[in-house]
Amino acid sequence: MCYGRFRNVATDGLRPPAPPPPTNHSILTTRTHARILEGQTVIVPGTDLTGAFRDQYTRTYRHMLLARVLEDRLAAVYRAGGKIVGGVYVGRGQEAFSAALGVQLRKGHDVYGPLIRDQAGRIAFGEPILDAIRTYLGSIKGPMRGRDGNIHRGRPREGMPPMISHLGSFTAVINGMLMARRLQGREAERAVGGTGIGDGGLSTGAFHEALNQAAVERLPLVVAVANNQYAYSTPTSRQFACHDLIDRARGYGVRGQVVDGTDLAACLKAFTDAVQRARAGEGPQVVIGKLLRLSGHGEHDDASYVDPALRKGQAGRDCLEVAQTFLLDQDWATAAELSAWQREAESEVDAAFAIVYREALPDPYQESWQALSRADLVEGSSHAGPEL
Amino acid sequence: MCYGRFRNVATDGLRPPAPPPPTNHSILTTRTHARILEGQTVIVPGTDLTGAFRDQYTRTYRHMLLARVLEDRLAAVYRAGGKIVGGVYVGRGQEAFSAALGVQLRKGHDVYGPLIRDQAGRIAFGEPILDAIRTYLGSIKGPMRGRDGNIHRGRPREGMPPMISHLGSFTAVINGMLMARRLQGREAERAVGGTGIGDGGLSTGAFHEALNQAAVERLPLVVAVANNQYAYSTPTSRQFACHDLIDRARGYGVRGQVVDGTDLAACLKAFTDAVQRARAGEGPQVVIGKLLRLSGHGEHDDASYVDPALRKGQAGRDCLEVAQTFLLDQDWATAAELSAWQREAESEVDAAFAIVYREALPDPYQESWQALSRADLVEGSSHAGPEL
Amino acid sequence: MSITYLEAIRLAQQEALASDPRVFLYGQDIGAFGGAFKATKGLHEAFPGRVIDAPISEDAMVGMAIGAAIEGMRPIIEMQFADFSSVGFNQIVNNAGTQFYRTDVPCPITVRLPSGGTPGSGPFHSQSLDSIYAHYPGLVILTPATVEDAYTMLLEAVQIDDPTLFCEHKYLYYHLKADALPDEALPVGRARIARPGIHATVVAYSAMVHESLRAAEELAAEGWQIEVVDLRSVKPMDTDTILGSVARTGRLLAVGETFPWGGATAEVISRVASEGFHLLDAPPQRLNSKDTPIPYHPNLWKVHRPTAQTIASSLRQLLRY
Amino acid sequence: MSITYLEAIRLAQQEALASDPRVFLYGQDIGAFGGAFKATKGLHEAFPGRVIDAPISEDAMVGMAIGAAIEGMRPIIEMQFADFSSVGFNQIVNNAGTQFYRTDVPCPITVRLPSGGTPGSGPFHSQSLDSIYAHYPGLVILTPATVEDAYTMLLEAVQIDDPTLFCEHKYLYYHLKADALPDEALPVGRARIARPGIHATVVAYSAMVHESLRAAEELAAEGWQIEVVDLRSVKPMDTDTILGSVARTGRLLAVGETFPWGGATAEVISRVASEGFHLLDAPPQRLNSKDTPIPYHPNLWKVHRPTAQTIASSLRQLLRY
Ligand SMILES: Cc1ncc(C[n+]2csc(CCOP(=O)(O)OP(=O)(O)O)c2C)c(N)n1
Ligand SMILES: Cc1ncc(C[n+]2csc(CCOP(=O)(O)OP(=O)(O)O)c2C)c(N)n1
Ligand SMILES: [Mg+2]
Ligand SMILES: [Mg+2]
Repeated sequence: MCYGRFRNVATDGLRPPAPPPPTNHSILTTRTHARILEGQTVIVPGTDLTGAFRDQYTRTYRHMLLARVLEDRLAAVYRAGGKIVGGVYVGRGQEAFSAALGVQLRKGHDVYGPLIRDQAGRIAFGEPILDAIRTYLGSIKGPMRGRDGNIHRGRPREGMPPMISHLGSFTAVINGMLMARRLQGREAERAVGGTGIGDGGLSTGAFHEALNQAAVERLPLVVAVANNQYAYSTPTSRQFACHDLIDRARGYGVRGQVVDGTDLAACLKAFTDAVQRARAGEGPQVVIGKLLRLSGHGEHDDASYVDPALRKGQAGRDCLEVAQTFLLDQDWATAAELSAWQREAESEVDAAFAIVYREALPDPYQESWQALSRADLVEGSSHAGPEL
Repeated sequence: MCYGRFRNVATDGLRPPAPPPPTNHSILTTRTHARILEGQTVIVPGTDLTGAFRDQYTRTYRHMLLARVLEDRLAAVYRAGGKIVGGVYVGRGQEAFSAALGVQLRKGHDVYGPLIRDQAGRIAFGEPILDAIRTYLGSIKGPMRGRDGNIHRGRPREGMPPMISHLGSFTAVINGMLMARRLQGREAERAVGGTGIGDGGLSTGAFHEALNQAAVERLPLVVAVANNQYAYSTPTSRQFACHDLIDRARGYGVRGQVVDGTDLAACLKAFTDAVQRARAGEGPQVVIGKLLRLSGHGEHDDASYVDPALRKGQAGRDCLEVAQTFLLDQDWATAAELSAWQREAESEVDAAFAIVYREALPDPYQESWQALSRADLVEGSSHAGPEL
Repeated sequence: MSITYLEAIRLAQQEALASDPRVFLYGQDIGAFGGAFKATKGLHEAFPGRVIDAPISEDAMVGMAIGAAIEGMRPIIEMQFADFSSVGFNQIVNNAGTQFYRTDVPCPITVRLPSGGTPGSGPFHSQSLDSIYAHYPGLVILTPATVEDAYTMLLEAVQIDDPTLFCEHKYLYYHLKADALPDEALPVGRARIARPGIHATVVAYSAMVHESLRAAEELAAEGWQIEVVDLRSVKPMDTDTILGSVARTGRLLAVGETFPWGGATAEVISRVASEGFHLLDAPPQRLNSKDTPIPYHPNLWKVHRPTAQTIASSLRQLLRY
Repeated sequence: MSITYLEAIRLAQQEALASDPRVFLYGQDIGAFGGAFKATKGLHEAFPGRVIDAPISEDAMVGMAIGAAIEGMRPIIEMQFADFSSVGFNQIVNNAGTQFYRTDVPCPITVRLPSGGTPGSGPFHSQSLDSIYAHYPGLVILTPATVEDAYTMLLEAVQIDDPTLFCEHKYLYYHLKADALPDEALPVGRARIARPGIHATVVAYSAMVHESLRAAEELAAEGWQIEVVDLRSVKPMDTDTILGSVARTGRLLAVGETFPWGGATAEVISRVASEGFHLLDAPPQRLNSKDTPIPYHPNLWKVHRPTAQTIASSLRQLLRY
């Protein structure tokens, strides 16, 4: 999203942002284990810990894991230089919150509008990781064909349009997709639209207008507000002044929940409820996740401005580690299984990169250079900039 | 504000919008009296009914009265045709709510950003009625010199900048004026900024950004939200979905109050409190007035879409009549005094019109046609449109 | 029967709603009220649920249209005044305008912009934004000057798969009348010779076509035959027709109601200077509104924009060369 | 000592803050963080309370600046990218731009717009909005092409009593260096002959000046002496210097990085065609970016905008005429 010079990662004793993972490590190192024991998953009362929930939890965990492995790799490729220009923006620390929404939505039926840090949600919704890698690397086989990059990708026809950079302006687009279904008389299908916004994006007029619009139209919109404590370098104290973001939802007449965004169980519960209510016709739902961006704003940013106390607190927990402990504690997975899943994710990412590395990059001489679908309305080449 | 063809006022049995007042009538006709008796002023507990309050109430009433007389005249001139083009936008029914804020602010010290229906607030703040008449008629002696019209007027150097039409975009300007004083080290002066917004304007992204900005900066801003039930023809049900607008304020971390906007005593109390708190450094304050626009959107509009039930309810009371009853009931004024004040207001308006009618209208050959203050940066005339 | 420009717009929307289930209307006060100008009068009742009142949220209005278009709808957005589209500007140029290029999925939205000056409307209810939007890739900008074009081009706008800005001129709403609506029309992208001539070409669009025609009339009395080209759409701009006309007359005046820096008239002059230089017998000239906000008072307003009188005097100078 | 274009911008802001108590800075992440590009690095500490982090609210950022300017301050607003000013567009063109004309009270705000393309930045972090803002009355549009101009023009911007858009080019941030900062400069509104020549004139601004200079260099090897005019500000535009140059060379190519329809190059061509027609020995030509969103991948990006290579080939065609 943001342009910046490449910088070395600060190694200042705090956890450095997104270090490239050693290729063959076990995910449960001693240090990791210690951290997990410090911060336990709070099991939300009433959570069904059997059957369907176990299945959903485990599936979602694996989406999170794949997102983490993929983004670590993208960051490493970015740092190595040459292949990825522009920037890499990861969702480290936000995978549970992101995937917990994505996994509730059915591709081909629901609508999903992922934002900057929603790699995990995208995977959970069903975006192939090839789309991500192709877009970052600019492959002409990717959905954006080198025309747009990194997180600015999507497939509108498959219910997942691409965001534009201007924060807040995406939400109304999701509203429109839901409105279309209503106008087409398809409300009985009970499709839902999920999307995200950050603590910073909340300040945009565009988001205000869109959430209000959804409330007035009582659209089945679910908004995941990822309060990761910072908008780039700006702390929430410079972004809003309300006591609790839940009050924002109330101001629109919209139902809100607050969850610990580092706890997958809590996130799944909240989004299951929100999506169910939206499907049932109860109108827009807001879920606010308390968490911390465990990376720089982009990989060019060392995030040295982040308050160390936040890193050490509940919001600073790594949701992936929290989920691992939970899986082990519940006996839903053994350490060996976790390692196997990790290796599977790595192989999947390896394989996808191997494919994309062989693909062609865009060729300006093959490019249509047409911004309109109606070719007969495109201005003659003499008015359309330099010829090749 | 809005362009429209001249239309005859519907005489459909409902109160027609803003009928031109008979010149020599007594304000307390039998019919008027009857209405007043139906809806009593609710005296807010703790209201000081003596001395200063009586004085303030009476003064504010006279501002309201002058605004009503002035706007009725402007509407009549508009209907007669020829002198006023474009439109006339009145604050009929909103005078108490508007003036109650304006009267709290000290010209030359505080900042005031009046909106469409704030003629009464303008008078209360100290804008001479000549400014209004000159702007409507386009006199070159007016503050806008024919360059802008009707309610788009102000004197930025005197703490009262003019709004632009784009709703919501004015609030941040008031923030900036307050911010300037802070940066100039003048916070000890405890100047306050008052401004307004309608139930429709609340939907704009611009207003959201600005109120949030004021909250983050803890600026001494007082926002009068005139919920007059309609934005042009659009009822509030198509504008927002929250249970109570007070929730909006909370969503910004801003203190809010709701008042009966037809009751001058309640309005004065609310704004006295809000302005005091803002002066004391408690940050932005929102006061929501429940009332009804007792006119068309502009004088071209017969407002036939207004729900008759609203006209008959509490919000449909005429704040001027309510105040008259209150003055009589409290023995703060006699019927004869009320009539005398009315005549004074009429004379004042007569006299002002007489002055303005003799003033020159803008002459395109005298006009500077320069949009920049730095004359040396103005483009040569050959690039600046048709020569005269 | 006599149909105004405004009524043609209303009828086109009625026709679009009646013939295409994908069409819906969204805008402030366009429902039961029928719109600030009554361009949607009666449509709310005739097409239940498809003519929808919007909150005062231009950004979200356009955003909603984009989403609906992606899902196969054909939204028509009414801005209450073109001037207020400045608040939906980002969605129009950055979201709608880039959609097809980025995703290969078209974005068929129509945004109606009640445009242009009328006496007493002032700086914020008078603007023409055609040239602002035409600057951006991915948008089609229609600027109808006649009742017939208002009707057929709005119908065509709805059928165009790309985001289309329909710049309808408020001054023409009531001033322009036609006896009947046409069955056929020039396609979008083709200019029209509004009046043939041999001594000079005036290229204009929207309300300025009529000022130019009046100027041509005035000059006819002086023996000059002025050709008036009505662009119909400023993007795409029909360079061939412009060049064809200049080939006949050798003289060019471009007239527009937008502000003078850049914009449609600069685009016309540049194309002719670059591609038809040898056709020109005199320096090409242009006439726009003045480089100030649009003034409120009619005394000022009527000299702020080009008029038949200033067009005629520019033409006299051009012919003297 | 070697000073980059970016450092010049930082130093100008430091100088403005130090010398004028009315100056303050407002923008996203510009405080302790020093800005997305580090253009305000260290200023938050050096000038406590005067370098203020804004929420992600471009509309309110500009609105706030207008109010502060009315009260006698000299705000500098940093947009994180020029592209995001589209969300503050209404405040810039309709509120700041009309303030003086409507009220006679000037509105001295400076809005810094990190502009222009860089590889990999894509459609929403690469735009140049100079031509959009120049279209509106009441605004001054600066487009510095050199380290020296970046410094002196930003200082001058703060002193100008009118709303000034400072279009700084991101590609030049690190690519351009100077040995020292100047003590004097041409006034705003005056163009500069960046390279003298006799065979053709290239009029350019911002990053395109450097592409043009490289093209001129290339053609020098072929025996052509190309004059390069650096506009420095696109509004006001220094028509006299342009005409003077065309009078010497008889040939004109206008080069800009904005989209092709309308904009600065059309304005240049139109002025010369209207006022300097007889000076031209060949049809004036222009070169802009292509009429699509700005593509992300460097392979596409580098042919989307004009480059030394395409400028040189346009010049060869122009000289062949
Ligand atoms: C309207 C707008 N202004 C500025 C930016 C530049 N920008 C990109 S991301 C970002 C911070 C976003 O913070 P937040 O919404 O909290 O999301 P996070 O990065 O924390 O996930 C900013 C300022 C933008 N994208 N859009
Ligand atoms: C951004 C914007 N969109 C549209 C308009 C046109 N408009 C002028 S007044 C109005 C209704 C305002 O309603 P409200 O805010 O409730 O104020 P009221 O007229 O009721 O006092 C509208 C839609 C505008 N001025 N600004
Ligand atoms: Mg954040
Ligand atoms: Mg209202």
